Amino acid sequence: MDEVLIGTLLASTLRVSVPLILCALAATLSERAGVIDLGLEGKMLMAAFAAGAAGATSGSLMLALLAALAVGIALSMLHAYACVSHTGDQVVAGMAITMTAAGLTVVLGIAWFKQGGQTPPLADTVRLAAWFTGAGDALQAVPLLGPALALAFFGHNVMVYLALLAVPGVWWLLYRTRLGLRLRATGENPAMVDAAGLSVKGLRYLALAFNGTLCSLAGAYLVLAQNPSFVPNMTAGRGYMALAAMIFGKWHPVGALWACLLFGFLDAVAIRLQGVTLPGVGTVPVQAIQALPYVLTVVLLAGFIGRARAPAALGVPYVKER
Amino acid sequence: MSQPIELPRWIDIGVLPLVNLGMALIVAGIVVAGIGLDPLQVITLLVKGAFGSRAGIGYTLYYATTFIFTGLAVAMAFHGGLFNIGGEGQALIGGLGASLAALAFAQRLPTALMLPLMVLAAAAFGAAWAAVPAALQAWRGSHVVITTIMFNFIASALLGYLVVNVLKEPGNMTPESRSFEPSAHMPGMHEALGWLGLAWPKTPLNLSLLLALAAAVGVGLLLWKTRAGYELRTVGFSPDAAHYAGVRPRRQVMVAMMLSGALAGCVAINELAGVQHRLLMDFVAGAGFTGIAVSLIGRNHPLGIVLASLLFGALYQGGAELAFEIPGFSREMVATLQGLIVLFSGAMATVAAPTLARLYARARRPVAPKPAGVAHG
Amino acid sequence: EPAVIYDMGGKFDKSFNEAAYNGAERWKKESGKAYLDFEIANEAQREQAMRRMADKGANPIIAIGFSQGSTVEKVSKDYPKLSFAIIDSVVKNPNVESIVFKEQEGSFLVGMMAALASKSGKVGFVGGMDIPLIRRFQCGYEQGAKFANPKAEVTSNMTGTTPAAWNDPTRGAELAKAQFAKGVDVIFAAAGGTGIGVYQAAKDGGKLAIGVDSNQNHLQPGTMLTSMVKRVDVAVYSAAKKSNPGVSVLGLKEGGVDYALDKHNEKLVSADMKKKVDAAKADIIAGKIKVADYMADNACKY
Amino acid sequence: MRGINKRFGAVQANKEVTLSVSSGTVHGIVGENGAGKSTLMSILYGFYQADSGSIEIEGQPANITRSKEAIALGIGMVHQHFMLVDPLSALDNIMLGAEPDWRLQAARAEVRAKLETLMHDTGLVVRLDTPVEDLPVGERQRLEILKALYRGARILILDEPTAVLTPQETDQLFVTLRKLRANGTTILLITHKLKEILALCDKVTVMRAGAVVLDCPIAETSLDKLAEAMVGRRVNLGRDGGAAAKPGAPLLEAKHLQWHDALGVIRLADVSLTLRAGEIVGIAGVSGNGQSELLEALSGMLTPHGGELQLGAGHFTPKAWLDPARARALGLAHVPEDRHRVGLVLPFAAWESAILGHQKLGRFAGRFGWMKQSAMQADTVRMMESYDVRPRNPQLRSSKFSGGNQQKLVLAREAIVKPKVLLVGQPTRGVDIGAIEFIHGQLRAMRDAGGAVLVVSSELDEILALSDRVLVMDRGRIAGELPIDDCNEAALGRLMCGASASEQEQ
Ligand SMILES: Nc1ncnc2c1ncn2[C@@H]1O[C@H](COP(=O)(O)OP(=O)(O)OP(=O)(O)O)[C@@H](O)[C@H]1O
Ligand SMILES: Nc1ncnc2c1ncn2[C@@H]1O[C@H](COP(=O)(O)OP(=O)(O)OP(=O)(O)O)[C@@H](O)[C@H]1O
Ligand SMILES: [Mg+2]
Ligand SMILES: [Mg+2]
Repeated sequence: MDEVLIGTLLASTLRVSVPLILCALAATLSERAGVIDLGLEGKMLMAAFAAGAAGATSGSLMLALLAALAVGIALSMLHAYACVSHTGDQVVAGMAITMTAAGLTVVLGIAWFKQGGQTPPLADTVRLAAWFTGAGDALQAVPLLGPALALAFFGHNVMVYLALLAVPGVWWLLYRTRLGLRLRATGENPAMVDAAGLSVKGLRYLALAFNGTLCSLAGAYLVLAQNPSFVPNMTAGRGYMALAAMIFGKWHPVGALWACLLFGFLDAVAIRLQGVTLPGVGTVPVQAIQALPYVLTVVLLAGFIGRARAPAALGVPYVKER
Repeated sequence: MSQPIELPRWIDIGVLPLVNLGMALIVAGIVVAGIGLDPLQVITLLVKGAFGSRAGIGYTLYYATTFIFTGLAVAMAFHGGLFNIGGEGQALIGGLGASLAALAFAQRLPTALMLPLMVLAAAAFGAAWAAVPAALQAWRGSHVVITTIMFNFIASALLGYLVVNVLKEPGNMTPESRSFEPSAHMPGMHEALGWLGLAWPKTPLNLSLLLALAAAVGVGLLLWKTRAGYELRTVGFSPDAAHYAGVRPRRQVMVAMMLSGALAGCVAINELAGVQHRLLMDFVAGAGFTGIAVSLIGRNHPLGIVLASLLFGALYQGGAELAFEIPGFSREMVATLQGLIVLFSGAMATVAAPTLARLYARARRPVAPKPAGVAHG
Repeated sequence: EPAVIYDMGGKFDKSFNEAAYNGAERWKKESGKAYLDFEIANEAQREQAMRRMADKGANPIIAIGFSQGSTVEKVSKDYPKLSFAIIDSVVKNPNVESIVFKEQEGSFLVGMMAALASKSGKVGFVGGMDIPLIRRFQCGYEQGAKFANPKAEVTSNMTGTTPAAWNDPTRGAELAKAQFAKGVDVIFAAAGGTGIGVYQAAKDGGKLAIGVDSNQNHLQPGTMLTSMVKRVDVAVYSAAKKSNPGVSVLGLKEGGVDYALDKHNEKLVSADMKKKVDAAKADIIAGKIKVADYMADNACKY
Repeated sequence: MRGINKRFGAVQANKEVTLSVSSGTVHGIVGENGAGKSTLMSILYGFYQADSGSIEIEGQPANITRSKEAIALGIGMVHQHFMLVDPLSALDNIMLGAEPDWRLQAARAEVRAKLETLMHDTGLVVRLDTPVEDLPVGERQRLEILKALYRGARILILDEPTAVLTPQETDQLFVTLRKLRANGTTILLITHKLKEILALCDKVTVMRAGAVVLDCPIAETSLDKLAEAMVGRRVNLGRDGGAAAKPGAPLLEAKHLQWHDALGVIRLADVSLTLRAGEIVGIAGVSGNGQSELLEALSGMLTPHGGELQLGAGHFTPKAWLDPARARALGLAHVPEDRHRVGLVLPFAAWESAILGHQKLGRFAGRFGWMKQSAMQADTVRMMESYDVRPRNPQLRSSKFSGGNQQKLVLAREAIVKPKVLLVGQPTRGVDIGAIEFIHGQLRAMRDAGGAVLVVSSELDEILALSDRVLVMDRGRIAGELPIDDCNEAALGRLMCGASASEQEQ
């Protein structure tokens, strides 16, 4: 019984963490290149809507994914156009994207599907299927840890594994490739990157393109895997939580992963503790658990639990001539 | 190329914002047309809904009241060189303060004492909620943009907990506090005008509007007529010059953010004391974010903010009216427009500047065929 | 013309509000007249929306959901000439018709069906917002399950404590998955839009789910055991047709609640099951079975 | 480089500059701050674009629009402000933008091998795996040179490489540079230290206000000649022969001030000085030798790491240092060097800038924190009248005044309170000749009224014209003190350029 509990809790943690992980990685990439991203929430929401709308109308998983990607990347390019090309305020641009997305998805949803902003439920063919169920069943038979491990790690959909793979992927990109070196340098000292004969603009655009891709995947996951359809404002603050996780992970993909898993775990626990009376504790205030990620991030930012160092040029538009 | 473009002042503060607003409206119009509605009809109905009747005006002004508070809050912090995204949370906690005051004292105190007490409580709670990110920025260097966002979520969780577990009436299933006693009700405008013998339809518009206008005047006076405001603006424009002038930047960060939080907290007076008469969980409903747009359009000036609030109030009221009138039109259209305005007036505010500069230069050239036409274009 | 004000979740929640919507649409079709409607997007809008309807001269004004209770109470006083109706809450003003349901009775029946269909003897309940109304569903469901199978184990979860709990399919799915992992194989979701996630999880996991309020059997044919229908549609329809102030309580007897049987679930409901449930239904109507009402004494005593 | 012009907004940074450098030589470029040296070199390196003019490299016309193209032409530049990414390792910094392989590990191995030989050949030793933020300045400097050489630079631009180096490090650098020259590398060296030019260069170009004023082989020049060319036109502003100073009681005494910046570079090594009533003390020195920091420390804008200060009745140690508000209360006024960033708030109306620092004065304070704006504006008008600030409009934005008028406004503001001690940084930088005369007259009047005036200026003429006593600063120390009667440009120049003083010290 206990291993089942642990197994489902871990499984739930993973499932809940996936959009956080993808978005936190997206934020890591853009912020490492010096662009603050408060638009995660909006990009994810628009991508989710695109996936839901395309999936519902076309009945094709491929088209749903492509639509999400196109929309997410387009928003990131808008972000880049405003902040990189026109040195607009990055924070304001991100806010604008998020605000617009919150409204536009509902407006379009109502206009197209006439269901109060929801998209119709997606057919099973459009949804992401579970993977490794066979391996999971086999593992169930193993005594002791078998059932817990099987429940925790097998039978998820492809996006869960993709998100977990994306972490080493982004790490590898940032720390093992030439492009990564250049991106990191852009976030720290764009003048140097410029002096080294590289294009700061180009690198920031590229970082935002990656960023849009990952946000799109997160949005697509919400619709194609976690829920059966798009629901207005279904991101429900996950973009901000991912940003918090990225800061909590100190702008490092692996750190961000752990932070996302921690936040996901808290969420999974909060879901299960709703209204539950624990012996000795009484009813657990679920709100306290929900607020914990944000409190932790503030505490970290205040330098009380180790110092997080933001990229030096974060949020500063690069202009050569003063 | 990336050199700052010098535009005449009247273009810079008059024409450019209008051009930006126009671009946002055009994009919104395209969206409206895209969902199969007639933008012209929408605009007409919107204006009619917002200003076409006294009731409509009442609603418009009621919405505007809230936006004046949040817009002023954003502007106040901005003049101190800070970007306060935490208006939402500060307003929520301000609501908590006002409600606690009302629930605790309204039975005993008369309106004349109760309302000032609620204003004080709302402002104090809002200020306190802003003080934490402010102190963290001033002494620990944690960026106020990020911490205020976090504090929005924390505020909403805190309020959720308190309303559900502490403030909710036992019999009530809705997460809301019990109703305030009448002494904690801000008189409605129809009542107030009724005392003066004027007839006015019953709308949510209440005397908080006067408080908001007073706050706008107060902010203007504070910023431009008092020493405190002078020091605050000095820090906002140039921390180095402020240091030179013997102003302590940390103190100013606290002052700017706490005043900002206090203003945001006053949203509760309009919404709770004025209309709902009880504490709800979601009474701010995004007004804190709207404040950013209001402040951007209003160029961070109280007068501009009042005008921009009127604009947004009209959009909200007109939008709500449209949602009644036209099937398929939802209030989210207004939210969309709001986002577009922040995009065009905030993040891309200078995109149009080079074009304007070119047009202006062409218009000024004596040989230009029709100079006046271009200048006004 | 009548006006309908939906609660959070919106008229297309496939559940509670949608039932109201269907009732209104039926009225529209039969009477050939139009009606006004509005969907609440946040708490602060309720009063404005209702006053706006009243100012437009809508009559009657039908408010869907208990959360509108205090608003109806306030606004109906200001418009004594108009009539109001409120679903799921009691407002004692002379111009208000209050319609409440005996959800426990319908829940009892689907509880029985759950226990009868369950292979593991473990059945689950996912509630929306943790309020006495939903506890009433839960209590009736439990009692019914134990009635059909005294050894049945009932696992219950609530989604949250705020109105957001009505529209959080993600959480619904997570709760369902957690219950499935514990061996539960039938789940009754009384959680508005959150239920969509529960039904999807049941479908994905090859388990059974029970819908609520509307007949939701068509949502996931093959894994929807049944739905506890609450005839909000009928209530709205008759309120729109003619308002009769006072309190009406609709139970099994009045046809206000029931379980749903249609082409989507006929394969899942065996003849034996149907026989037992129908017998219990008759007994409840006859008063032979007393179904506990949580809201009577804020406790589940049966 | 021919006929190079470059303008930044209102500033003409380069005016018709023509420069020719023969290959395999070390070519020195000297000039005051803001003379346009860095801009010129950045144009050569493709970091900035010239507004007009042309460039030829090894006889071929070169159209350099980006740093990438300059690098391809074999040009390398070590910027005045290091262009390094602090958290990255030295190795990563070197190869950034010139990675031989897209896989970082492979690239690192390859670059490391090349660098080992390069380091061996040039003597530029750097710990390759240490993050730059942990490297001392000298090592960062070597890293910058190594970076340029690694990219195959045949023309190496060094912008003030020695500004941050210790004498030993400088010597070491020069050994390296000579070695590089011997290997055929062409070196362009910008420096403020004339002695270095004489020691190392084959040819020298002197720039002033964006233009070339002298261009000659090193053999044909001398320290004195260079100093004169660099200091520039001789303004006809002699001393007002008359009244000699009658120094009175000490009003400000600073002892052993020490301060180092975030990089650990010592900016104030050990400075002691005394200001007496009724005297003007001039601080001469090539800029960047601690004058700015000295002014900031004395005015309370910066807290030194060591030393003490007696200002009127107040005694201060680093633990409880003077702050700007307290300084004003004690009768100290300060005209900051940077009027745009510190002395004024550019978006403010003139009258708002004209009360900066005085906002708390009793006569401006109304009740409840109200400002008496009419009093403020009246004061501003008075300042504008007595200092002839034009246009005489207190409502005009501060940014709309020309530099000279801005400076007069700042000076008027600081003088109007009749301070006991006045600290002035670069009183006439960018100010026209009439205004200079006027400002000098005001400073003298203040001395004659019994005030103590400290003037920091990079204009030797100004120092000579104003001061009763001259202190010369060099590398964070007072390199020497001369009474005005013993002063001449040559003597000061030698002290300034670290000639005698540093020789004596070592
Ligand atoms: N990026 C820029 N934007 C605007 N103005 C600039 C910029 N860079 C330099 N300037 C201005 O151009 C002029 C020349 O500056 P430059 O840096 O070339 O001088 P310099 O001779 O190198 O001085 P220093 O000895 O202080 O290094 C100065 O007035 C400076 O303020
Ligand atoms: N941006 C501006 N807008 C309007 N008037 C200006 C502006 N800049 C300068 N002026 C006015 O133009 C005149 C000349 O300005 P300019 O800056 O060329 O003077 P300057 O004496 O050369 O100053 P500096 O010594 O600082 O270069 C001044 O009277 C000033 O008031
Ligand atoms: Mg000039
Ligand atoms: Mg330079």
